[in-house]
Amino acid sequence: MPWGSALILLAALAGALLAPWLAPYDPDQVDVLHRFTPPFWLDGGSVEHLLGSDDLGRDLLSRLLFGGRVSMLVAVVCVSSDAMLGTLIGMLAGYLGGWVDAALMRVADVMLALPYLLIALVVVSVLGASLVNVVVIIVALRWAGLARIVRGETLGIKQRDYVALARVGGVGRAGILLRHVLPNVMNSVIVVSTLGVGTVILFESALSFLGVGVPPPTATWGGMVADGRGSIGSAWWVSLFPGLAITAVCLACNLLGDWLREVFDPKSMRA
Amino acid sequence: MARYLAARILQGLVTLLAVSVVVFVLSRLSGDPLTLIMDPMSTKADLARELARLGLDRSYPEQYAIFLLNALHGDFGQSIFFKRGAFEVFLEKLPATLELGGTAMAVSILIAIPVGVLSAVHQGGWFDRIARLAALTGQSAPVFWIGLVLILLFSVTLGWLPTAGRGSWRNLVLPAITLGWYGNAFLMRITRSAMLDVLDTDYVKLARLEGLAERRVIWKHAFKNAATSIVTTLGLMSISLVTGAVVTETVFAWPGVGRLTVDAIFQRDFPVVQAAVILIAVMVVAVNLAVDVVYAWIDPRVRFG
Amino acid sequence: MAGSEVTRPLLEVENLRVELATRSGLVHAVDGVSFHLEAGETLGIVGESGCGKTMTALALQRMLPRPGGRIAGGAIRLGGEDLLAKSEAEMRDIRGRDMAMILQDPMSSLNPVMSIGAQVAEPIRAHQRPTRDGLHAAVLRMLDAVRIPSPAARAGDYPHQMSGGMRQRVVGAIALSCRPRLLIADEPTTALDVTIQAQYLALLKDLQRDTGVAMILITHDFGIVAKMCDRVAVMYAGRIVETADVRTLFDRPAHPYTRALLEALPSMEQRSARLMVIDGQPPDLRAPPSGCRFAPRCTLATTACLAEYPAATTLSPGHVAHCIRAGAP
Amino acid sequence: MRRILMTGAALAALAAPPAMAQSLVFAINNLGAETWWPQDISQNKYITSNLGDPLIRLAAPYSLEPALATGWSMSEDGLSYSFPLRAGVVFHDGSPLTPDDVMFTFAPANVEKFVGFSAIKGGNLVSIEAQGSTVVMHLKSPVPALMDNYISRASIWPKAYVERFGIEGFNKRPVGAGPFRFVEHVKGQHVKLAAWERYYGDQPQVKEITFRVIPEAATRIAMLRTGEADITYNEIGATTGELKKYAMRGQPYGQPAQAALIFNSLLNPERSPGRFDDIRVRQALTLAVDRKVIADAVYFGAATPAALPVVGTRMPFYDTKFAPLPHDVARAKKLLADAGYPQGMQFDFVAATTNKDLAVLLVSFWQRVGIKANLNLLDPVSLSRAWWQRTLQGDQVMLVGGLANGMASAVYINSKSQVAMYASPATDTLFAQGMAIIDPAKQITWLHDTLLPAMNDLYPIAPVLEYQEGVLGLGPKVKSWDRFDLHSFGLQWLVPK
Amino acid sequence: MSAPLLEIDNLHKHFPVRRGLPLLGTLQQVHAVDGVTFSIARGETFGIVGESGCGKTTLTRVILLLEAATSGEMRFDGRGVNGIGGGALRDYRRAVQAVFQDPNSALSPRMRVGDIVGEPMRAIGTHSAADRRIEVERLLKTVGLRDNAASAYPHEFSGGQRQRIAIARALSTKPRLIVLDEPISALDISIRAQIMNLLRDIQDATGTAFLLIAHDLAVVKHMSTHVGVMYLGKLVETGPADSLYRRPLHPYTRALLAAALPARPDHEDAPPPLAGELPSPFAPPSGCRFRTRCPIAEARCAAAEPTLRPMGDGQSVACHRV
Repeated sequence: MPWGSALILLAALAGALLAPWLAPYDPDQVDVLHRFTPPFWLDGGSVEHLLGSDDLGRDLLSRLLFGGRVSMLVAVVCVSSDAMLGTLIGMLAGYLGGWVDAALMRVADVMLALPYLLIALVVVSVLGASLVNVVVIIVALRWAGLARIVRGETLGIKQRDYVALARVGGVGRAGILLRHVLPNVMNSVIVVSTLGVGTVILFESALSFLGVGVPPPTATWGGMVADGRGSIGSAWWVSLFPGLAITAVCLACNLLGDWLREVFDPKSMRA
Repeated sequence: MARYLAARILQGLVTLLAVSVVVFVLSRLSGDPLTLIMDPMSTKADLARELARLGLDRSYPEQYAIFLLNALHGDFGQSIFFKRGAFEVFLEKLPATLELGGTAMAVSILIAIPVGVLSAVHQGGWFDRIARLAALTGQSAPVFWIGLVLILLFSVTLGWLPTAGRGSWRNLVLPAITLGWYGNAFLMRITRSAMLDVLDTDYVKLARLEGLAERRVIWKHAFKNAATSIVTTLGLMSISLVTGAVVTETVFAWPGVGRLTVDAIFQRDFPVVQAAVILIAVMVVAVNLAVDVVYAWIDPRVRFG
Repeated sequence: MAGSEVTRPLLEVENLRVELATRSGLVHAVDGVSFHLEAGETLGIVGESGCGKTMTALALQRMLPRPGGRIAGGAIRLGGEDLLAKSEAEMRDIRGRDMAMILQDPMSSLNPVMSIGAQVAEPIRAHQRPTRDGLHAAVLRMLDAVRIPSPAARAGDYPHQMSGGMRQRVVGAIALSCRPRLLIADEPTTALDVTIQAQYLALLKDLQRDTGVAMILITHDFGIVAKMCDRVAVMYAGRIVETADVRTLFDRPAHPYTRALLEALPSMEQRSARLMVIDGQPPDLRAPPSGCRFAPRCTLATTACLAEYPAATTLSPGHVAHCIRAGAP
Repeated sequence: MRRILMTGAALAALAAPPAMAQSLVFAINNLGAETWWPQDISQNKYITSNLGDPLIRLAAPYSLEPALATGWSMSEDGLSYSFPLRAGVVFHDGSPLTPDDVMFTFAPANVEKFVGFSAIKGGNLVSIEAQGSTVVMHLKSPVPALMDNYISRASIWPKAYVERFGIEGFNKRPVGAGPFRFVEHVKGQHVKLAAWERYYGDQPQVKEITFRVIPEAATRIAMLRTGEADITYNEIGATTGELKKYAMRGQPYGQPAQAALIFNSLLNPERSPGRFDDIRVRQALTLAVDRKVIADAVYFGAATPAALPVVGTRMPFYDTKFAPLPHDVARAKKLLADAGYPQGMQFDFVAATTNKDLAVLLVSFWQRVGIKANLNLLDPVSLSRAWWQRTLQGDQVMLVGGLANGMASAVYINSKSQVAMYASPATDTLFAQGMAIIDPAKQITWLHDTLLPAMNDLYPIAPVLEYQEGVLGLGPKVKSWDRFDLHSFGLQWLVPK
Repeated sequence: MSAPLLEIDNLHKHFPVRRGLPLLGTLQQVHAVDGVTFSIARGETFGIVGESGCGKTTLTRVILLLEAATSGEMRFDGRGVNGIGGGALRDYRRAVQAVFQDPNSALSPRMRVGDIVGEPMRAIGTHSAADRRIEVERLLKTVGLRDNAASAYPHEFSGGQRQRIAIARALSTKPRLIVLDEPISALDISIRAQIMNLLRDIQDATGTAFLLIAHDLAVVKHMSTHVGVMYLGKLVETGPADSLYRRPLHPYTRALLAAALPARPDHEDAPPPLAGELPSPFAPPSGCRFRTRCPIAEARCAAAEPTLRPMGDGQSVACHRV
């Protein structure tokens, strides 16, 4: 299971990193005379556009490679920022307890009660759609879930003897959080984050669908699926290939996350 | 129990208050809607007059205080676009969303929970493998894409079901599947892992050692314990259902609050945006409260704790 | 028919072998264990963690952990019937009705979301098809039998509302509710406090006297063995190294492992400067040594001990030890 | 061009061919505010314009034709207009059209409540009175293009009905004198209209029209394929390919409009000269783009390259000497170099999300002449806000859909208006001069001789395309749509198969 | 006898618990430790026995300054300990270490053994990094672990070995008192003896005092010089181990000893020495807390609370009937 997933992710990552060298065309270069070229194996297709072209005649393969770059960059940046923010807040709330905990968790409650797609729309309409804004919004709306999980784990870890013993050994708060709590919540953080990669890519595609995703001409997989939906009946390849890319990467991340969950599960660690 | 519920209600109210501040601030930041309403040939004086009429010339704290006081009476102001009460506008669209969301949720519950349970019971078997893969795939494709593919397949190609709109149960099938898709996958996975945890406990082992029928062990002993996490998940699902509904309602032209709110956002109709987001938050908080109640009902440790 | 039942023990276990498939390899958790148990008798199985005593108990019920656990060989006969030949449905009938089990931790043995009355009722409902009133009466009778004060009032209580001692009594009530012939108690008092443990052991004894149930008591504590058992089997690394009646075992332990264990116990009588210790660790059951499994830690071991597993030496009727030096002075 | 007008009764007897049985479904993107009250800006014109008729309607771009009035006349000073009402017009509730209804619709107090209509608001419409079957309107100061901008936009509504049922009652069951009558409205889902049997004009050829709200374009196309819809709204961009593939047609409709580039740095009258002041730069931006190809790609062939800012090529005062600039990369590069940008240039490019495809294509063409435009998409409201309220800083270039409609084009140089695009003392003078001309014929001359030559200076913008407001997708059941109205939706000219 | 190392004087630890509605409910106090007085001499082992819920773990947490005492005095080496900070706290941390019951929970699973053992030295700053490594090696050797143990993770070791790691860590600051909270009860029999021997060897070699908490009477007897018996937050009897075991005075001590399992088979069915269970700590009985289960309780036991009285042989007992 993990090898297949790792292979998919590696391929996607390699495609993203090497896009400038692999892509046959500039991904943003339009060629209005060759719109909706089918993939090469279909009638009317040609090897010039291996996967065909989209509604503005842009090469789909090139866009797929470059789009993966942005999609995965967005996903990785969002997920790692969420991981940092959520972990920090969760650990502080769980370890410090008291009013700090109450305050942080109420804030988390608010984030969790907000219909996040709608809030993202409102925010984008205020700040304008841009790559940075989309990332900021996703991060701002997503940290709370992880913070709750980390807080719960921190509460458990706080009860462990090694934390008491660290205090007996003279270790300060920061030391305990950094060296005892953090390494032990990392499992959940990694697992949740792996699963988050797919969620972020899908969320970005929903924003694109509503017209406020990462703005064009920058290609993202989600944006490509959203743009291609208008011709889904006649030029299915325009939305199918980025859709498959999303599905493959999400699936790989989910499988990997599941696998990590099992590997990190204390029960299986014992065996 | 009373203490537990009182604490939850209190937390919920604090949450809602904070939501109202967030929404208010965001809606004011998004700018006034007058540019849409005003005639291109109107003058700056027209604009000022219109601002005053809508109460948008007051200070923000003042506007918020008025807004909050009115909201407590169920008055979210006049929709700038619809020229009617924003609350009324929201309520009109609510039944459609509840119908769709409720169906999607019910479908999820009816499919995901049994599949999750069976998957856990047959951990590692072929059923488990297929179910997990299906669930993972369901969580890996954009909702709108699934919706459009379903339309192409079942409406355009096969002609079995209508494409869009609300009407008979046949109209409900595709949107409910589309909306339920993600939650279904999520719920199935949670059910499976919760069941796996419970199946591993001493009391389930003991129940089997008592010679109970397997079905009774699974549903009476194991499932009821796993139900606590499943119910919590249902609470979490309610908010992602709103998000899914925004997209699904758009694809299937389902006249619900999701689409209403999206339109209102783009029209800067912030009385409606405020009403919608706050009322959605109210529903989410209420669902979570209901989850807490069900939780207490299932788990005596909470009930008597 | 009647004649054969007199001579036949209640439970016969012959050369039982249990294998566990784990991530890190196949564990030979139980590797050729044989013992028997008469009706009404109490057999103690003593050993340290990982010696296979719990796996033996689960194998008797054919309830090895899944996936991975399986009975690799041997025979188990309860009242003369071969349990390994039974179908799963037949086994289900036997479990709870003919034999029952008490697990170590009273805190996790009870279903947190069912009232204790309902849990006591479960095996009765499963095996006896009682009427509603009959079931209720039976539940109260069982709760009363395990000395739960005012059972009618407490039957509706949930496990978390009870102390550990009370919960373990409820577990006992569940186990005995269908009047089984065999009760397997796996470390039933480890989680209990000293005074509560004393209460619980006394209760078990009373119940055994009242019902005549035979008992397998799995424990690591020689104190419990001394208090409760008629006969003892000492297990080490998946095998029984010594079997004897309880007085013989304490007075004349024949296997060096048994002896070492008894001497490693601190005593309340005198404060000795040092305790006898057994150096080293038990062997890895993924690849158990071919000879005596205790030999690597045994102070008396010779090269002969490493060659092959020692055969049973019968020292006196019912006293058997697997040591080449057993019986030697 | 003018039709021979017959009385409603006579027409009703003549019409009603077998095709009357036809009923069509029209999938539109939204129903607006779901209100049919004419004073609301958010009323849905597809529906309201078919329910009610104005006194005078815009028949084709820049040409008027009588509707509920048989014509109009204006006083010398341009302060009084009289409209003789058509006889025998019947509202959908059976009541006849009377001057009272017109006076009610245009009562000064009522006009104040119209959104927009600024030129006849604020006391400028002094009074309206009946003289027999003729209605006379008195203004304080003249309003050029009164017919185009105001009269043709206001349907006449039955006074008695409105007074009896109120606005709410009216919204539940709107009544007018238009070609279609209201049948039913299911909120958020559909509105059904039926041909009005006693319509005074040509009897509609479609018996029943259902408007269904389908926000998603891909879904609308799917419905066109399944036959659940016969006409779909605004299928431009990617979905045009879909229409072609399934042998369905596109039909342009709506008002003429222009996609134009607006230079933010030029909007402020107190600006210091910037690079876009140079007409060579603006022309280079136009020359670099192959607008014919774009028109085909994005607008289904229903657009043409624009020649002049604001003024469309079909306007009556248009002068053919202003031909659209061709696609000429070499010249574009040369102009840029001449203007001092031999290495090309870079700017921020702001466009509405609705113009996404067009903007992307422009960016791509510019790239080939060394212009790097950083595209920033805003939702339409944000963009118009940014434009109207001058919230953008620096020298961004905006892509907006500019309106070009006769006299109205002069409004864009009025420094007092909200949307003043470009104003200076010189333009203020010109604006005052133009507004003083009331006679339509003199207006045309003035526009042609005075305004047109100054266009590129008055409007320092770069026009891109001329197009109709949108393109409709037509399914197999639709034969043709022989003409469109500008402010109304002209369903009565829809011809089913 | 020299001055005591640790003196505990009338120590109380109460936990507030809110019952009823949030913000409105009543605040109740759980008296987990309720007036405990004893002292530990240098180099000796003071054992505390008691059943779960008697407050012995809370007591250790207060002594380890993991919880603040509600009232009462603690003196270490003659100096007050309550509310200290800064250098004094660091000194106390260095002087007082602990070993807990569960070696799985006591060792951070994501740290290497060397880091675990060296952590107190690093935190208190007694050694340089290089010295620390050498010292860690020495400590691991002292507790009998293999040479390369420092670079391994805790899960690579058996329960007994993990407890050795925990002991090595506790020794790293050269403490003068080690709090041992059930140090062997999670271990197998054969390992228990190893650890008990190790602890006694350490005490012989370093003169470190132990505060030993255990429920196993034989273990306490084996390890301790002095013993205290706790019941529901109070010490009911203290004294030298030998005399206390030989001549238990408090009825609870007697019951505990009677409840202990026999070392040899005896099949006399003596009734269990104590009936009933521990009363709720929210509402402890008036007067003597043991009276509800006491076989010899009488009226005055409910009225007045007995205090610890010296009874000769160094034994003290809190009982009206002795």
